[in-house]
Parts: sequence; C-alpha cells; structure tokens
Amino acid sequence: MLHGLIPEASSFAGNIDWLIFLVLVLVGFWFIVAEGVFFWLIFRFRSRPGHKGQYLTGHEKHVERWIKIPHALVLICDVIIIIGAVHVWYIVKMHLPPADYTVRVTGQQWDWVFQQPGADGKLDTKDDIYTTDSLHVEVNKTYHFLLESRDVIHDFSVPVFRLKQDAVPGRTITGWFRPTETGTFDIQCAKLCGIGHGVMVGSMVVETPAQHAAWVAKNTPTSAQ
Amino acid sequence: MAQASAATVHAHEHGSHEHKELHGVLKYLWSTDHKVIAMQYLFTGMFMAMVGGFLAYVFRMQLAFPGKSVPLFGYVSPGRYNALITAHGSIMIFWVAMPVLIAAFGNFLIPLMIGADDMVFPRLNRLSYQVFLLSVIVILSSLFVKGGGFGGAWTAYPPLSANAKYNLTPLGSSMWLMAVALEFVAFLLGGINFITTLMNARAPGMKAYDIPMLPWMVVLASIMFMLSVGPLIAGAIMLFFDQNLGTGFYDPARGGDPILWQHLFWFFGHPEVYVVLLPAVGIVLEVIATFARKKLFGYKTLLYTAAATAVLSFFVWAHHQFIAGIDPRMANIFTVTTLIISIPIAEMCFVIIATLYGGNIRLSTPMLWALAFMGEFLIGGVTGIFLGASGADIYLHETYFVLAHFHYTFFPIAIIGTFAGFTYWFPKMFGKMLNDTLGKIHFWGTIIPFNFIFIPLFILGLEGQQRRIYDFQNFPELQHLQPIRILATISLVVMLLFQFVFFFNVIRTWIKGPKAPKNPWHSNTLEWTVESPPPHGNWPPDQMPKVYRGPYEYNHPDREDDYWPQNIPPEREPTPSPAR
Amino acid sequence: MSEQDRDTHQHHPDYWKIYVALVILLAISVVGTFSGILWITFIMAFGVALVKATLVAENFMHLKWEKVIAKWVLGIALILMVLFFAGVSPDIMKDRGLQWVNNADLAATARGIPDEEEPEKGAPASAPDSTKAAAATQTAAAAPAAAPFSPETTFKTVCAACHGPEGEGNGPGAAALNPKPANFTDPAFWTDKTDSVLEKAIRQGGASVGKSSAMPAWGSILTEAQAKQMVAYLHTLKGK
Amino acid sequence: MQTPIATTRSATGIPTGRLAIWWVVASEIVIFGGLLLSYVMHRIGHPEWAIAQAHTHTFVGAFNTFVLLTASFTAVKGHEAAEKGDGKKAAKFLYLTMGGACLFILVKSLEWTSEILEGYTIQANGFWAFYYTAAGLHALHVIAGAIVIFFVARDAAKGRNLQRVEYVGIYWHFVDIIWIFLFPLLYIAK
Repeated sequence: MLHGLIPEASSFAGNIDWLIFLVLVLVGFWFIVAEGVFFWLIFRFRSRPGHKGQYLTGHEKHVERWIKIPHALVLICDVIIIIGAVHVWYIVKMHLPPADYTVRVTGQQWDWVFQQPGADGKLDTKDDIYTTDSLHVEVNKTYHFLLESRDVIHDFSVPVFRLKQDAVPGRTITGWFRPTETGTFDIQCAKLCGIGHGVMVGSMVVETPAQHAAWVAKNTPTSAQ
Repeated sequence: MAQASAATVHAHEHGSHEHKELHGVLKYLWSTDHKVIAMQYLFTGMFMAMVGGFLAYVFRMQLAFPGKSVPLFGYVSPGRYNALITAHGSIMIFWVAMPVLIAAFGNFLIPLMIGADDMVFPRLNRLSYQVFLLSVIVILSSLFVKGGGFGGAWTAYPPLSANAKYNLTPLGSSMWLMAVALEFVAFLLGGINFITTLMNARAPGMKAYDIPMLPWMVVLASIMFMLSVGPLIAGAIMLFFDQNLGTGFYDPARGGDPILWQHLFWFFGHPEVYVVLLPAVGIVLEVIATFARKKLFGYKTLLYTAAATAVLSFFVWAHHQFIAGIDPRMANIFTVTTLIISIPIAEMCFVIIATLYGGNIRLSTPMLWALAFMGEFLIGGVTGIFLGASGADIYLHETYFVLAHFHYTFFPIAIIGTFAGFTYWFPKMFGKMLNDTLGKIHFWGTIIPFNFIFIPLFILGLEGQQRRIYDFQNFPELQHLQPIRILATISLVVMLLFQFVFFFNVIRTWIKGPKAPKNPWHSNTLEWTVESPPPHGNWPPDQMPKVYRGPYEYNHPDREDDYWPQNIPPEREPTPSPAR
Repeated sequence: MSEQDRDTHQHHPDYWKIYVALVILLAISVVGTFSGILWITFIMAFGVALVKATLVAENFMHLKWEKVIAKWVLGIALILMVLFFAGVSPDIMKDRGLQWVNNADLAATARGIPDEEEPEKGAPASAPDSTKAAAATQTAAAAPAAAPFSPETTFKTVCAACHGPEGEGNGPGAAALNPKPANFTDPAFWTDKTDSVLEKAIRQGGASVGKSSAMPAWGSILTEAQAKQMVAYLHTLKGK
Repeated sequence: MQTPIATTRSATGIPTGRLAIWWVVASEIVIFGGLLLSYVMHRIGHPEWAIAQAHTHTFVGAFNTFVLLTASFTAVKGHEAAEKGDGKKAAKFLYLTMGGACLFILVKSLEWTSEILEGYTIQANGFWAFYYTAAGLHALHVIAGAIVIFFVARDAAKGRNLQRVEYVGIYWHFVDIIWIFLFPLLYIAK
C-alpha cells in the first residue's frame, strides 16, 4: 500500500506494508460507516417546525441492536488485526534468520559509527572497517546488526527497509535486515538525542557483490593486508 | 459510589454559608468560591493556549522555511527548536488541556450540577490553584534561563534529560521537571477535592445514576490521574536527583536503567491521555443531549464503557515503547491490550452517534463544536489502531503519522471540546449571550484549516518523515516533501488568525452582550436553575435543590415541554419513570 | 463533632495487645537475620512485615469496620502496583532477554563481585567502549589500534562531519551549531592553542577546555597516542 | 470561614474528611509503590549491591521501627480518647506521637551522618542512591506528619475538630506501614 509513497528495499518491508494495508482496509471501513451514519443522522433529524424528538432510553430492542452488532463486528476486526500484528512482529523482531554477516552499529551524540567485517567476513577481527557516515552492505544477504549507544538513546531507522530499533545505552540489541534493492538510502536517527539530532544522517549503500568486494578491498585498513 | 446508600444521609443541612464577603481585587485573587477558582484556571489555561499556539507557529515556520528568521521570533537554532517543541508539548497537555478541561469546567460545574454550594474543601481548592500558578511561572521562566528551555521533548527520556552534558540545558531541564512536579501536586490536591465532593456532597435524592455525565467523567478522570501519577512522581524525584545530585538512577554505567523512566512515564502517560479525553466527552455529551433534545442513548452503557476505558488504560502503556528496547515478547501482550481498549472507546462513539437518532437537532454554535468533536475524534481514534498494531508501529513509530494521530485526538479534546463547553456555559458563567453568527464564523474558521494542517502530516508520516527534526534539508529522501510542510504551516497561520474572531466575540459580549436568562438552552441539569452568573453559595441555604429524576429527560411522554429539569417535583404521583 | 462520626465508630480493640504483638513480630524479623540461610531471612522479614502491616491497617486504621468503598480505593491502588511490577520487571530485573543483553548490568555485576570470579585480567582492555562487558564479548575487543591508525582517514570519517573535510569548520553538522566548530586552516586559531589543550578537547570533549560542549568526547574511540597523532595532523591543515 | 453545606453531606456514609484521607493514602500508595518497586527490580537485577547493603545498621533500623510502632500506638490511643470527646487526653497522646516522630528523625539523621562520613554518599552506588531517596522521602512524610499532628493536637486540646485526630491518625499509621516495608527492604534483605 505504501509502495507509491516509499519504495520497499528489504525482505520484511513487504510484510509491514501488507499489515498497514490490512489495518487500513478494516479500520477505513468502520470509519466511513461511522462518519456516514453520523452525517446522515444529523441531516435526517435536524430541527424542523413540527418535528419532535423521541424518548428512547437505549434499552429498546430495535435500537439496541444497532449498537450490539457493530460492537461485535469491531471485536472481530480487532482480533484479525491482532493476529496480523503479532505475525509480522514475530517475523521482524522475534525471529532471527541465520546471518551471512554481522555489523556493529553504535549511536553516539550526533553520528553513527559502523564496524563492518572486512574480507574475512568475521566481526572483531583485524581487518574490520570503521566508518561513520555510510554502511556498505551487499544486496540479498542477511545482516545481523548489534545496536549500541555510547551516550543517550538513539534510534537506528532506515525507512526504505521499514527498519527501526532504539539504541539504548548500556544494552546491545540484535536485529536483522536483508536488503533486496541496490542503491543509497537514508539512515535516520528516530529518537530525540539533543542538539545534533537533525544532523545524525547516515547513508545505507546497498551494492552488488562485485561492488561490495571492491569497496571492502579499497577500505580494508593497510595493516591487515 | 456505585452502591451509594439508597437513602442519602439526610443529615439536616446545618452549617450555613454566610461569611464576610471579600471586596475589590481580593475577591478575585483570594476567593475560595469554586466559581472564581474555575475562572482563574480558565483564564490561565487560555493564556497558556495562546503561548502554546505561538510556539507551534514559530517552529512550523522554521519547518516550512528552514534557516530563515521567523517573524516575531527570530532565528531558530536546533537547540532552540528542541526547546520550542518540548515547551509546546508540555504546555498544551499539562497547562492547557488539564487545567481548562478538568479544573476549570470541573470546578465550575461539579458543585452546580450536583446541587452543592461549593467544593467540600474550599481552601484546599484555592491552594491547588496557587500551586498551579507557581508551576505556570516556573515553566514559563524555564524558557528564558541560561542555556535555554529544556529540549528533551515532553517525554524527557534520560540519559538525555538526566545529564546536562547531553542536553546542554542544565537549568532548563531541572526547572521543567520542577514545573511538571508542581503541576502534579496541584492536580492531586484538586483531584481529591473533586472526588470527595462528588462522592459525598450530592443533593438529596440524587442517586448515582441521576448524576449528569460531566461530573462523572471529570471525577473518573481525577481518579485515573491520581492513581497513575504516583510512579511518575517517584520517577521525577529520581530524575531530579540524577540531574542535580549526580546519582545514577538512569545512567546505565552506574547501575541505572533508562528504560525504567520510559515505563514510569508511560504508565502515567497513557492514562493521562484518557484523563483529558473523558472530561471532553462529558462536555460533548451534555451539549449533544441538550441540542438534540434527546435522552442519552444508554446512560449506563456510556458510564460502563467510560469505566472500562479507565481501567483498561492502565494495561496498555508499553505500546509507546514497542521498539524502545523492551523485550519483544512484552510487545505482543501490549498489542492485545491496546486493541482491546479500542472496543469500549468504539462503543462510546457509537452510543454518542446513536443519541442523535430520533433527536430534534438544533445546530447552534455549541452543537456544531460538539458534533465536530465527534467527527474529528473518529479520525484520531481510527488512526490509533495503526500504531497499536505492533507490526505496523515498527515503521510508523516516531514519524509524523504518530504526530498527526495524537493531534487528531488532542485537538478535538483540548480545543474543540473546550470551545463546545465554553460557548455552551458562557451564558451561565458570564451572564451574557455570545453572538451566534460570530461563533459560527470562528467555528468554520478553526475546523477547516485544522484538517488542512494534519491530513498532510499523515501523508508525511507515511513517507517516513520522523519527528523532532528541525530541518529536513539534511535528509535526501525527505527534501521533495517541502511543499506539504509549507501547506501545513499556512493552514496553521490561517487557523490562528481566526482565533481573533473568537476573542472579539467574547470581549464584545462582555461589554455590551444581551443579558442571559437562567436557562437559555432549556436544559435539565441543576446549574441552569440558578441565576447567571450564579451568586456566592449558588442557592440560598434553605433552598438547596432536591433531585427527582435523571438529567436527560428530554421529550418525556408525560410532559408537554420537551425538557424536564431535575429539581421540579413531580406534580401528581410520579408515574414509575421508565428505566433510566 | 458531627454525630455521623460517633455512630460509625464503636469498635476499639484492645490496642495494648496489638501493640505488644507488633513489637514481638519486629523482634522475630530481626532475629530472623541471624539464621544465615537467605530464604529464611526473606520469609521472616517480608512475611512478618506483611502481618504487621495488616495488623496496623485493620486495627489502628480501623479498616476492619470501614465501609467497603474505602477498601476498594486502597485495593485498586495496590492492584495497580502489582500490574506495574508485572509489566516492568522483565526489562529492568533481568539483564538479558530475547535479542537484547544489558551489558552495563553484566559489567557492573562482574566488577561488583570480584571474589566470585577471578579478577579481570590486567588493565581494562583498551576496548573502544567502556560499556563493553568482558562477559558479553570474550574476543579481544579490537580497538581501531589493531588496524594501523591513520589520522587522516579518522579526520575524514569522524571529524569532517562538523569541521569539514579541509578543517575550515564548515561541515554539514556545523550549520546546526552555535558557536561554530573550530577552523583549523585559520592561523588566528593556532595563536593561543597548545597541543595538550587540543588533546584534552579531543579526548574529553569541548566542555572540558571551556569550549562548546557540542564537541563530544572522542576518548572512547581515540587513545592518548591517537589523539597526539590527530593534533599533529591538524597542524598540517594550518594555512591550507 | 464557615464550612459549606457540601462538606457536611455524606452520601457514602463516610464523613468527608475521612473519605479524603483514604484518597490521600491511595495516592501515597502509588507514589511509594512506584519508588519501592523500582528499587526491588534494580536490587534483584544487581546482586552486587548486597556488598554495599551490608554496611547498613540493622539494629538502628530495628530501633527506628520500634519507635514508629510506639508512635502509631500512641496515635491510636489519642484517637480513642478523641472518640470519647476527651480533647485534653487526645492532645497528650498526640504530643507523645510527635515526640516519637522527632526521635525517629534524630536516630535517622545520626545514622545517615555516620554512613555519609564512612563515604557511602548518595552518589556512591546505585544501592545508596535508592537507600537515601526512599528513606529520605519517607522521612519527609514523617516530618510533615509531625507538623500536622502538632496543629491537630493544639486544636484537640481546646476541644475543636476532634474528628481530625482520627484523620491524622490514619495518615500516620500509613507512614508507619511504609516504614514496616522499607525496613526489611533496605536493612534485612542483605
């Protein structure tokens, strides 16, 4: 549903968009029904000469039905939405698929510091690459990210991936994403973190395997060759 | 309350009400009359609404025309931008919505509507306003101290709010916290007064289900506030010590935990939004019942759904923290409870809409505001489901979608609901009738631009624009959305300009408006049985009203008038009035 | 004394007996601490506290003879506290959960109980981040020192965000800041600056040398030696 | 200032003053509940705080508990006297309660000074932060209680507003109950 507004560039973006569309359909229906009945009643029972109001205590059967039925239907819609929400939540946040690479993302006041595995693909080894403004990843590879913060609460957010997770100081939070589109996308900080919150911009550069290998080779720290 | 003793204790009404009458200015500053205190809260709340509105104008201009100097303000640096949004959020909730909706309408109407001459503790009532005034002074002066106002948003998440090294506003953050704490104390004192007055000081003959909706809702809101604010007061003490004594309650390196504050805050935060919602619903119900000339559709259904919402609101708080680092398994529980709470609210809306069925609707200004509340609040309620569903919240959290959602709930509550109540009770409060055409111009001039501010913000939210960013030029993917931000800002300016129509209408009516009769809208509740404006002590001590029926007996078959005030004794043997 | 109060309150239990019971219970809870077995102490302490609290509430506060509405008021407050504990404890009480580990807690616990674990080996590893718990990541925390430290790349990646690629103080972040970041190419900047002041500014942040506190402390990324190399690199920017 | 008619009404059967005090106690339950539960959660999350907690003096805490229990006893005896209309006797008991409060504060301040001199300040460690905050908030409530008891006792001595002796008693017993839970939490759970 969001496709027109923002591209889907990660594997679970589709699931989240589907859920938003499901909620829109169910909730939109009830919204239109309620507003429709609302405006119709205002017009139908507007004050006119000779028109007199009725006395209803709300317990008359024919009137009460009009509340009981929508009440039950809203309950059913809510159950459907709950199932959809928990399903998507399980896929994105609770279940970690096996990772091809692991990166460490550290938020600090007003910049992101990325620690990426070098050519050996292992984190915390000699050939790790430290960058602060862009995270270079390979398309169609599953990445785990270890999210930390050095000072205040930040939020690692990549809108096109539909990825958003707070970085809480003192905690290491693990999440995953799997890019499906190449290109350069925004990384935002989505939690107010002080004066420089507005400049905490990073770029998520999704490259083809060849480009990525070339980038790694170029940026591996000289000593590790 | 539910099982109030059937025979209300007919303690013969001893304790008279004459005492030396204050004179001159002292009458307005030192009075313990619940009506004067209500006016003090009302005017302070409306002044703070103007302050909050001005802050919104300034930062919306910065968003629409980044980097340019804002007329009437100047250059908006990032630090000042954060201070502006924090002050706007805090002032609009704590110093506009709560004082006007709970304290002003509650103080003025609860004693009048339940047939009492004043609140049970008049001096405690006066003290609560004085503590509130102190909190107003502290929050306003916190904007001008060295380092500027606190810039950590009204949620004040530590470690940003706990450490001056991070928020760079050492004085501003402590003063903000002190102002909020004082405001809590003021509303705790006021709350005890409201709850005890409603529980004990009802007119003889007024049983639990004869109480009009507004007192019920304001007292239910006070109970929710009192029971939810406790942990946050403890949290505020800890945060204050972190800020000033260097303790480490929220500093992870020293054994603290920033997530603790989020839990403490939102355990209060979510009941808080229902604390301001229920009085607004109470006002809207009174206005709709009066102008639709119709009995409320299921008085008990409304009361039970309001109580259910109040209880459930304590189970949902962590839907504000789905992606804030809480354990993902907890999020499932809170998704379920959040969607469950949408059911009583939905039923309340259905019942309000159903009240219009079979009515004789007169579209005067108060009714327009009440109906607009219903129409707009439906959008707010409906968009809440997107955010309550944890899966969708992953994308929508902290975006402008959230901002548009809560403005579609807060604006109907704090502005539309307040104007509904203000225009409805203006004759009773000030003794003069407001001009209806000016009222309608002001109504349409506020409602139409309001939608043109926040519908565009929904679109921005879906595009992934996140909140609290002072300049979106730094984000390549969001630069192309600038025209939408300009549209929202222009609609805000138009809406603010229309407010002068309202001020003109009020001032003109004060000076030379037509005198208001006792019961201009032909309503049933007790406040319309005293003169307007009501004298001190409301009724003479020996003519305190007695209640014979429910508050919404409109178009009753046994009566030729289309209304039946509560205090009129039944002429002949009262026909067994149909089930309430 | 309005007569409502007199008729509702005829019940005065023997306060002496209750007071003596309370004192005895207090003695029991204190004696319980010498049992040495942890759970006995807990049972004694909190069980006794609960009994004492009910005794005081029932008899001294006359809750036993109070109308049920008052019991409901207090009961709801207590139920809410249980609800609060249930909703919050999974995050605060435990130090790990699904997909998250509270390193700070683990580190504090590891530091706090040295006698149980063998003390930490040698000086704290120059882990790039003090909150990295020894327990959490056993691997030798690779500081940037492992890879050869080049001040130029660090400047380009870390400092350029505010100071600009050539150090003129015009980086993208500078637009946000007031006062503006230092301009290293301007000779006037160097007139009153010693190397040690610059190192301190880099490692402990601008505020530590009286400058704008918008300059964060990079000490967690850069060691002493690296800060010296950074200052040396800044000299090369002078007069560019 | 004459009391309004509203205050004399009692639709629930509970006198207005006592009903208000029950609400004050309810709001205090949630405040102290929030603080103590936060402490309990942190204490369970940080077993290493036991080392710091070992430096608290259990006997001083026990003595203070005894002082508060006695003060509670005299407060309820005062209420019994006020119930019988004997203002003088009620005032005497209330002054005893005030004495107990002052003794409690005295013992607490001595205890705190010794701990602070040993270096266990509020900044020292997470446990000490909670220790001083919780016990401090409670001590503030003891002081506030003592002040209110003084005014109520003075009125009671002149036979006025005797029903307030009971209301201040309820508040005082609640402050005692908070200490009954604080004592094991801070002192015994080592």
